[in-house]
Amino acid sequence: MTSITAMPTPPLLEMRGIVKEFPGVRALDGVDLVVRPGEVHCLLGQNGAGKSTLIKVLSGAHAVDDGSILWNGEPISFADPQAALAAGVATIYQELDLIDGLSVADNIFLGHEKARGGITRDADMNRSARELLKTLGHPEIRPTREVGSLSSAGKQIVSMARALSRRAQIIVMDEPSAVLDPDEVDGLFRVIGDLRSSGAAIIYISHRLEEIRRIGDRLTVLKDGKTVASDLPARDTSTADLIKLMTGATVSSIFPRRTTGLPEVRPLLSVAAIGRDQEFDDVSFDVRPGEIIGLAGLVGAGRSEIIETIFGARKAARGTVTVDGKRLRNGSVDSAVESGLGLCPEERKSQGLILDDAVYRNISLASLDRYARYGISSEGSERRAAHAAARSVDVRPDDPDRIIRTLSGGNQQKVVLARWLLRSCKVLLLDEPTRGVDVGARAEIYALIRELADSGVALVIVSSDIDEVLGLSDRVLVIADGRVVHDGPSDGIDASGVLDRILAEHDTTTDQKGDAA
Amino acid sequence: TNGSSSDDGANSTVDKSNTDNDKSGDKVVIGFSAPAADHGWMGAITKNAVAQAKQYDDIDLKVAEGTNDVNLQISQVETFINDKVDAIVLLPFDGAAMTAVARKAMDAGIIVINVDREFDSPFAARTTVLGDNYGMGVSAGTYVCDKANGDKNKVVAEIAGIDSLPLTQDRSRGFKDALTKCGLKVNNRVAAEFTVESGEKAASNLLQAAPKIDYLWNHDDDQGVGVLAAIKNANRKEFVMIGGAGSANVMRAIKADNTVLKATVIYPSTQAADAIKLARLLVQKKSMSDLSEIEVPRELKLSAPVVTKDNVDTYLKSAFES
Amino acid sequence: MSATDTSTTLPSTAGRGGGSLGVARNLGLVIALVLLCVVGIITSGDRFASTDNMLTILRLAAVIGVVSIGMTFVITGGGIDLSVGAIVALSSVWATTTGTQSMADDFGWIVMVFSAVIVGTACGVVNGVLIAYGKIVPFIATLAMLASARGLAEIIADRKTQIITDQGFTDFFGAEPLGIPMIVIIFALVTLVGWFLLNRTTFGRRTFAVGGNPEAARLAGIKVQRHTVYLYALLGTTCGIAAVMLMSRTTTGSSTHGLGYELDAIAAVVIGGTLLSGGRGTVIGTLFGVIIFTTLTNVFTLNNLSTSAQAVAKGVIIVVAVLLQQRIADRKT
Amino acid sequence: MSATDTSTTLPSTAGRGGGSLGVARNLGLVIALVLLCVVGIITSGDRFASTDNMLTILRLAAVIGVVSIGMTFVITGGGIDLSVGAIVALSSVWATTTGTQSMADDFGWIVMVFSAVIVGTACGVVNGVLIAYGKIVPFIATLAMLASARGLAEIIADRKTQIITDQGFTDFFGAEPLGIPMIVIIFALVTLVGWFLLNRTTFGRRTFAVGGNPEAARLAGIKVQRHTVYLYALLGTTCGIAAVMLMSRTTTGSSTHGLGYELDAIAAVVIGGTLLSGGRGTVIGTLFGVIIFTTLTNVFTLNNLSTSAQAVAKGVIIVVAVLLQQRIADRKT
Ligand SMILES: Nc1ncnc2c1ncn2[C@@H]1O[C@H](COP(=O)(O)OP(=O)(O)OP(=O)(O)O)[C@@H](O)[C@H]1O
Ligand SMILES: Nc1ncnc2c1ncn2[C@@H]1O[C@H](COP(=O)(O)OP(=O)(O)OP(=O)(O)O)[C@@H](O)[C@H]1O
Ligand SMILES: [Mg+2]
Ligand SMILES: [Mg+2]
Repeated sequence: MTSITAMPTPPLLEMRGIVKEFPGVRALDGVDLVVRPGEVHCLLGQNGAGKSTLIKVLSGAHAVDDGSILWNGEPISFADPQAALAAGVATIYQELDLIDGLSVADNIFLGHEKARGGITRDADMNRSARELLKTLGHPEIRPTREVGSLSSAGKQIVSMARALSRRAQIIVMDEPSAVLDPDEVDGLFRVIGDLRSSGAAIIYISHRLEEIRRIGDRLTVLKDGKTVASDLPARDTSTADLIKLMTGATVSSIFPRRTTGLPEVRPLLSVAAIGRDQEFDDVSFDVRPGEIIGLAGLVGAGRSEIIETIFGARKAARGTVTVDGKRLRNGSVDSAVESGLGLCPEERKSQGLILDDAVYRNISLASLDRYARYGISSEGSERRAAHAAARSVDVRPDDPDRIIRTLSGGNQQKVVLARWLLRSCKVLLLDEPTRGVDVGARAEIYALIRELADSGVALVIVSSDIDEVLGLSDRVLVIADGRVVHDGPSDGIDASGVLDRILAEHDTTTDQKGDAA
Repeated sequence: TNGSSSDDGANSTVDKSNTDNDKSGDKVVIGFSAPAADHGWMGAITKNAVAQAKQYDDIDLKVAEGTNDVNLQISQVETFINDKVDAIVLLPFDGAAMTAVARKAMDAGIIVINVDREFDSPFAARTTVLGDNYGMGVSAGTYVCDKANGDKNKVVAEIAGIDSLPLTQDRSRGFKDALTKCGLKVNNRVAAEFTVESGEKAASNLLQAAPKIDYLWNHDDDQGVGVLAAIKNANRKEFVMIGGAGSANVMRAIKADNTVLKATVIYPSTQAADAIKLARLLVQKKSMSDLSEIEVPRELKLSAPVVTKDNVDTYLKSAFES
Repeated sequence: MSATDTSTTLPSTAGRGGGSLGVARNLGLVIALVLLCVVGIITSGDRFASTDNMLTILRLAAVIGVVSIGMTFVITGGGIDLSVGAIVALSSVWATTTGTQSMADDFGWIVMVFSAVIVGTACGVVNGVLIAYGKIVPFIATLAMLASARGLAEIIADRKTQIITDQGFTDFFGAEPLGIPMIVIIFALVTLVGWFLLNRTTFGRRTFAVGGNPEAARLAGIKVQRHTVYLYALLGTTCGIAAVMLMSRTTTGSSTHGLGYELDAIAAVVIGGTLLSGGRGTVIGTLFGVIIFTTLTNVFTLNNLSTSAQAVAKGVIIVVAVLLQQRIADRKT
Repeated sequence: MSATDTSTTLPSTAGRGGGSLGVARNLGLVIALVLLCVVGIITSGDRFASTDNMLTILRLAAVIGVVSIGMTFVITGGGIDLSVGAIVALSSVWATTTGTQSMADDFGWIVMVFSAVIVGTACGVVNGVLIAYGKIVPFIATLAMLASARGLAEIIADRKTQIITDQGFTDFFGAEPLGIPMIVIIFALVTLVGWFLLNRTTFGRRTFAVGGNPEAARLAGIKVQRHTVYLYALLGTTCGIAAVMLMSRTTTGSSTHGLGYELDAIAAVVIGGTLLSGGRGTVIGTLFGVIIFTTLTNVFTLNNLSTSAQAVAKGVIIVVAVLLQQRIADRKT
């Protein structure tokens, strides 16, 4: 594609000096953003830099405190989401804001239902929804299915279909790839390409720099609520420069390697032939102290179910889980926690956090007894310890009393991690631990995971980022359709090897089962 | 059971006696508390009491919010004690539950007049004015017995008021006892809640439960409006209905004689008004002029006469509008 | 406690239980109703199974039924309304004052119907505005309305039962076209319209959205506050209609009408399968809920059960029915 | 409707209004109470501002107050309980049957106290088990308990008011050490213990967690179901205590005790600032809520207002108070 920046296309959107304050924080402090038609404009910045806030201002979700927005050269104000949608701004929010109780099609057309005289035309909507989903490469998602029963990836696809259905001039995507696997990211990029050629502009937010290289035209970097660089070419700016711009420091060596050999001791965690009907079956593995096991696989393969079952959050239909020689009570989270297990769940908002409570109280949630005597809690020491744990994962802003809901997505993820650090458990299960976490913080989390392992913690990691799984773990299990299709040391296989094995499994099962939706 | 209603009874708001008892005397502060005025009879009780007080320029009546919460009613009496009123006229939601606080008031030198629902200690009230709930049931039952005229196969139905109240139990007991005397029994019984709507609902179901009825006693004329509506809806005419309490509506219906409603048993709604009058006399240390006894009596039990087409005119003028 | 709702097994039925006819959920209700009828027939035989008795049950269900349909919308939309009984009372009183009745003499009884419905709707709008724009939690706002509306009704009626003299009114609503009582017909119509509105219109779709995730609904461009007002206004309207039905049934307007409707209506809605936390609602379920409760009382009365025993039995039956229903729903998924 | 709660401006006060003494929120309540007192003094002067009257208000507040403290826990934990009034009735009846009273003659009146508290707690446990393990929504489970418990109370008491004959019992609870009525002292103790439990213990922390996000609490190793049972049991216990207080105040046990407590208690808790959806609760706020409602009634009574006018005024005052409170809280943040 030829360089668009060469030609002076008049900007479609100009945001100038945008200021947005929340009680106690100035989330945006004079941000500028210029977007031209037909470009993919990437927005970069650390967790809490203000990216989501900026696009919420653009989409009318937040009222702006200061600054101006020009739309096709005309000043405009997006007073509420409806105004923005009407003008032609469609948004895929970072937090999947779908209505669980409604069907896929209803969610896609929410707010602009196909209707005559207020009476919905469900058949029309289902048909259009099916087409949109097909465009996105997901014909298997039935438009009548209830959204609440979809995996997070499925929900992300629905969100995208919803944005497409608006036929907008600007489509804002706030970390759309966070929950997608490589296949689906390819599909997404194909759609973005189509949109760009049809003249629409995309604002794309992601913490994965390699994606930005593949798809972006230009980029703007935010730091602490200010624009620190704009109009940079997405393909040619070096990674080091970008990280420097975002963090103000240089970050290197993404995956810290094992420094010491694994001790030859008996396994800390033994999973023996566990299974659950219609989810997964016959999963067995051992984890020794200091070892990191990675579960690789496509979204929906059942990896979350496996580690939730190990943790006791789901009741196993078959098989046993043993920690330190002691068999865990089936389906009992508290006995798992008691025995030294910890889980960072996949959906931090619904499964991990008490959104309206303070940071430190969320962190100490699993260790309440430790900071209490005879059931009477010692607020001071608890808060101090939790604060220290928050610092060790660098939760920003550094305020233990902050309400979780007001933290940026990546920082919320760190709070869940801090919870289990504080509890200092023997076995840690991590489901998508770096989802939505920025490069800098991700390196810190990787280092932290390594440190934990080196200190003798046994870890199980699930991630849709295959490189991450391979880079971090000592041994990798590839899961497809609820079965272990490969089990071996991580340096014996690469990303394409993993995909090959999954595809091989897929081919055999689809032949047997037919439609595997 | 008829005819004992004295001049200080049902008609007292209308007639004024001509003794010097009604002459203005020392200022009398009276506290008044009654259950929530959630149905016509109870509304009339308060209204009559207030009207009675207005007739005397020496009465200062303090009316507390009607309530069905004994705890709140106790605190109302406590407030009256704090205010050092001269007398308290108390229609308790539950007589037994208000006994302790009434005694407290008596101990504080306040004259307490107990209305309608009796305390369980004689020391808790100077005088008690009672309607006769058991007698009401007896009157209704006796009327049915008279009409049945010895036929023991008659079907009798009963629509009671709020079933958890002791007064409802008393009425039902009286009704049953009177029926037993002439060999009848209550074949079907439902309970309503003293409201038009609950009467309609209870009656609708009852009429289904009993395909043929000869006599139907309904405890309360308020809910009776609903009961009549249900009877009309169900197109039932084969029985005689007897009302209770004696509202003006019902008496007019009895007079018109074009419905199944042929009689009602009066439960005077002037009890509290009488109690106000007595309280004033007691505070001003006067006696009841119509009696030869010098002191105001300890207890006054008002009778529960049956009103039919024949005597309705006598009672209509003192009946309450519901 | 919602603790147990967010367990890992998710219901497989779609949010709009009515739309997909939520077989699994309603099956439990159907079974409960059938069991109840079997008990009725065994204990009371023909007295229970007669057409007359069926019509009696429907007539009794009609008034609270109409309110419950309205309540289904408010609860599905994430709200609650404790003031329905008081609104019914106020509407009935307003529509039967001598003033209104004399206007009705001049312009026809439709005046009474209109005033009841308008008063009901107005109360609903007040509720809605307090909740949506005043940001008062629904529980408190409607509790305040409960107190005020009933107090106002008492003041207007002066605690007297107001009798309807207009023959046309009683004739019209007392009629039984094709043997079906008018108020049962009205109930059926309201149910139908309610079902259609919830499941086949954008209004219904938005109600689910507002109740399921108000913030997401707002981001999708739905005017959440305005919609909230509509929902309470709609419930107010059904309260007005219920008042008219009650007026026709009792030929009176009274400040004691509608006592205790709030809990009855909410219970019927929730037993029917609508989520108290919003986002999931079914008109058909509510219909079943209302009929089950009414049939229960009917069977009790036919069996001459004492009120206390009725209360105990009712509590136990509710628990057993809900547990049963859950078992069936679980097995189906 | 929760629509309006999740707007973009978030409250800055921490979850536990009580712990951090949530100044902003309670300030509104303090102002409301002060205004009420000013009205009381202007309209009734010394009659309002006397020690006797203050004690009358506290005595009246005590019984519903103890129930409200218990309710604060259940609501903070994400539940609701409609059966409190019925449990109070059942406990009072159970503790005053001739059987219990004759045992009390032999072993001392403490037997009556124990039976009331045990019956209350048992009812709470039943509620909790139905909700946590039976997975019945709290509204329906406790509605069933409401019907059953009151029905059972009526059957046991045979609809008679049971009079307490034990002089020791009435003497003990009727005492006024240092001029303060015993039931006011009990209320104060329950409030203190409640505050401590909610804000200074792991039990309280778990309550917030369970109410705030039960799934997250479960995955953090908290036994959510068991905790839920504890919460309802705790509320049952406070109902038992309230029953004892009511028994001492009325010297009776009766199936009509505690009528309407459910709405009164919930209203006090919510006005106090506890979130009906759980996760946020304040014992101090509840204390204010109870006192405000009681003072309101007291001022009304002193001013001789008609019941209907009172009801209207009460509704309006609730709305104004809540709006005021929000304004103040908004300004503070
Ligand atoms: N509703 C709110 N109330 C208070 N503060 C908020 C609110 N929303 C965001 N913030 C604050 O504004 C800042 C910017 O947050 P924002 O969500 O825009 O970050 P982000 O760049 O999207 O980060 P991430 O990459 O983690 O998603 C953060 O400090 C955050 O804590
Ligand atoms: N609560 C649920 N109810 C019904 N089906 C579900 C539920 N959660 C997930 N599923 C389905 O189960 C399958 C596994 O989903 P899930 O996303 O948990 O898998 P995963 O391998 O953990 O993927 P991820 O990469 O997202 O972690 C998917 O087909 C999904 O649609
Ligand atoms: Mg963000
Ligand atoms: Mg997963």
